[in-house]
Amino acid sequence: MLEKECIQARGFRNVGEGGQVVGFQVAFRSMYYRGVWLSQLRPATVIVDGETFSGDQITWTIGGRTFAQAELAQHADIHWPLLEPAVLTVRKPGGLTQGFHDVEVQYHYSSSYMPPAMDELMVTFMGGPTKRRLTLV
Amino acid sequence: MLEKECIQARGFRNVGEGGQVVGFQVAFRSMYYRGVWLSQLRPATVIVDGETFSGDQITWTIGGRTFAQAELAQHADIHWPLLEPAVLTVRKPGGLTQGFHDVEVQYHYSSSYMPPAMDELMVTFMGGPTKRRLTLV
Amino acid sequence: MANPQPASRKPKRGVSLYSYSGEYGVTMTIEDMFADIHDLGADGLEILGNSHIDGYPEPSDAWVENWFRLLAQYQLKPVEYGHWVDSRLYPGRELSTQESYALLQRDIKLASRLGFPFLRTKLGVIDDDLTPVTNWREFITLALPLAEEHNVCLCPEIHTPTVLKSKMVDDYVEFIEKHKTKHFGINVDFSVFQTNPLPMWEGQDLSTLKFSPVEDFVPLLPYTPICHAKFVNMSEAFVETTTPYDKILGLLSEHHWDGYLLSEYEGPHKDVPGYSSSQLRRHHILLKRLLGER
Amino acid sequence: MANPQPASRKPKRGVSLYSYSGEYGVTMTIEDMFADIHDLGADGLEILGNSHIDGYPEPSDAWVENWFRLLAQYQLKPVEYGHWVDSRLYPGRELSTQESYALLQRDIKLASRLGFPFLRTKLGVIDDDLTPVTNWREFITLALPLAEEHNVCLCPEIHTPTVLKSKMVDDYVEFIEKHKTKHFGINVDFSVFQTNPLPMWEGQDLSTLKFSPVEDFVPLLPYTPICHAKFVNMSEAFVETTTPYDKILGLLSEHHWDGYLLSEYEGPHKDVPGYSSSQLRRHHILLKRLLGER
Ligand SMILES: [Mn+2]
Ligand SMILES: [Mn+2]
Repeated sequence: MLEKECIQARGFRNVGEGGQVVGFQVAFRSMYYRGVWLSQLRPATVIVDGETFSGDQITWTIGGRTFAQAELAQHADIHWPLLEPAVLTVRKPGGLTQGFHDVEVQYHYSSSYMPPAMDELMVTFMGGPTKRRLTLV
Repeated sequence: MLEKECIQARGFRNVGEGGQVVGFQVAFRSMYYRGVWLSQLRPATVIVDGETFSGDQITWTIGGRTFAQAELAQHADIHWPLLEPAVLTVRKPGGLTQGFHDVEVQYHYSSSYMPPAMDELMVTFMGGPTKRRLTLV
Repeated sequence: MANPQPASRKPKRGVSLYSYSGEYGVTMTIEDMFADIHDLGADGLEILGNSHIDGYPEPSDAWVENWFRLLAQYQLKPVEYGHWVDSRLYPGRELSTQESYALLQRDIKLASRLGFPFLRTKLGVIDDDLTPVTNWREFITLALPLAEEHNVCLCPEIHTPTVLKSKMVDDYVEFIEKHKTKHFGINVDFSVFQTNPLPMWEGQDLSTLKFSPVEDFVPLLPYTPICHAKFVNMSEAFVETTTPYDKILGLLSEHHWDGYLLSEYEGPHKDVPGYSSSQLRRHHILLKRLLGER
Repeated sequence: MANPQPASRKPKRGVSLYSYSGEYGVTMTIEDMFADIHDLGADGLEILGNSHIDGYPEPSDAWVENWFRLLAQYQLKPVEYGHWVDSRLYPGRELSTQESYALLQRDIKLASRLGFPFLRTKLGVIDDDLTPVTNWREFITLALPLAEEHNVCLCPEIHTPTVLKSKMVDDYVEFIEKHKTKHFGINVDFSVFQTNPLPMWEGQDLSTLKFSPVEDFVPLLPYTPICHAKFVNMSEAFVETTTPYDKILGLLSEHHWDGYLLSEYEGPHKDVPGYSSSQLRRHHILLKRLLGER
């Protein structure tokens, strides 16, 4: 099942490549009541302990496939299901230190039955804050 | 999924037979951390709005099979799984009225690694009160 | 017991899974929602394609098989399938008529495969007044033959802040009359009748909200095969405190309207386990009383 | 990253699903628990047969297939299988030796089918001091050939209020020595080392609780293939506040004990979503630090 919070504690960990820690992952669920297409998503920003990551520092993994943020707009045929957290992989050589971290995820998406001006608003009204204190083992 | 409470709101309804309402059903989950065999169970008591039902007024349904309370002791080969609420069907001609009801289920079971004297104690220490206010539609 | 048959033509009771959106995937599965609705004695179901179908838009055969197993087990009928023509699917431009038609085709076929007679067809809008996209007539017209083939009816939803006496509703009615079609209609969401909405969003200015008199519903009944029985606050006395349910159901019964009322809970505390379910139970006590069901 | 290999023989990290018992079936599925453990970099797993196997004691082939799929996906090894010889299975009498043996046969075969090398064999007791049933030697002796055939080890658990220097433990050791068997052992639950237990049950008299000095563990290590790393309160400084983990793990490492430490959370708030998981994360930070894992 999904954790109730937007940012999931499960899935928070450093990731490696060829024996080196190259970054970390954080998973979050959509707080919207319907699944969206990847092209509805706008690039996300991740803030950890005050350090901001964005743009090509971040990739999205949904349905076992990984996408650069700049690619999202093309994929109107790939659906982000409500029941599946999206995994953000964030490039940060060395990863995060063991212990507590304050993690924030900022994301938004278009919804065509709402006024067009709302497309670029942050999703804060859909389920409260997207900050959470997580523990890295 | 199970509702967190012992007494489940789902499954609370009147039941009929041949066009007559003959009683009601209430489902509850085991608050123990392991499934038990039916022969470990002791007969349950159900109290609704102060009215007490017990003995052969109550049957248990587990795994699609229905048992008289007096039969439970024989069924050491039938397991009550943690993930499945037991359904108690209580005989009460006419059933319960539409609206709110205060429902209490008292049940207990033996656990052989605990002192034998504990077998006959009510299960109150395993997960708090087994009372709940339910709504009958 | 659970599900007495009405003696004469009158509204039927159903539930939209949207009601459980605060718990879906967190504390409730699809099957939990089905079981919950079964307790109400309701027999009609609305799902949202994009929300409730694993593998949408291409569910596996196993998922579809389980879908029909669950419907049989909990004695529920598929009634309405919610879907979207997301006109701003791509950033920076609107979908063409052909692209919109393609989305409609996809959902009409899937809804039909799952047994739904009605689709709640949510259209994209172009302004703050929620005016639908200018090409809606074109892609709906393209889709009508497929809707006829699958015997489904596409129903945009009329929802507050829109009122029943409005250009949007007039346009839909004119379209239906022009095409003399039974495959396009409207879903009236009872939010349009809310006389006393809850202050759900902080800072919202409630003084500007408009609502429709219940009487305005009468001329629209022939175009309304389905309703969202929107509710936001059921009291312990089994009264909906924002919307004149007695008047609305009185009017529907009087006119022998016999479509489905799909309960749609949109009040607070949807994320509190059991809260929406408990509101739905109260709502169906209200509906049963107003419909004369025992 | 997640799971570095120890350079020399030292304890390994695992988790008992018992830790999640307040959430299992309510907010967590089996797969959620596997995913949660995977994040810890732990690779060993304990389940309770009666709790975590759908269709117990006869899971379907599909369930078993999914079991091995989940183990592979989350890189977990089956380590210990909890089961019970419920001596008071029938009201009013104790199981015979043959009946007890039949229960053991059932669980040994199932545990082996699921890949477990160890069984946590919980015996029935006959008094308030938790003295095991008088015929335990008889039915364990009957089961030893089957345990050998399946290459599993049956391990009763030593748990507070029992202490390591006790007749119960002496009897188990004597049995092992007499049979010169590798298929019977003990599971030492770290509750026996709790110097400062939490007042978890209201009214419990803590002044009478006994605990074992960590040194008492040394002579038992050869008979202890597996431990319950019991914990009840991990602080924000990653310290377990009731149990001398530094001493225990120091002793185990010093003696090159290389069995699995199965984290078993038994503290408060197990029913608060995420609480047990968060305690487990802190516990594995502690274990990694004490084991010198990066
Ligand atoms: Mn609606
Ligand atoms: Mn233990």
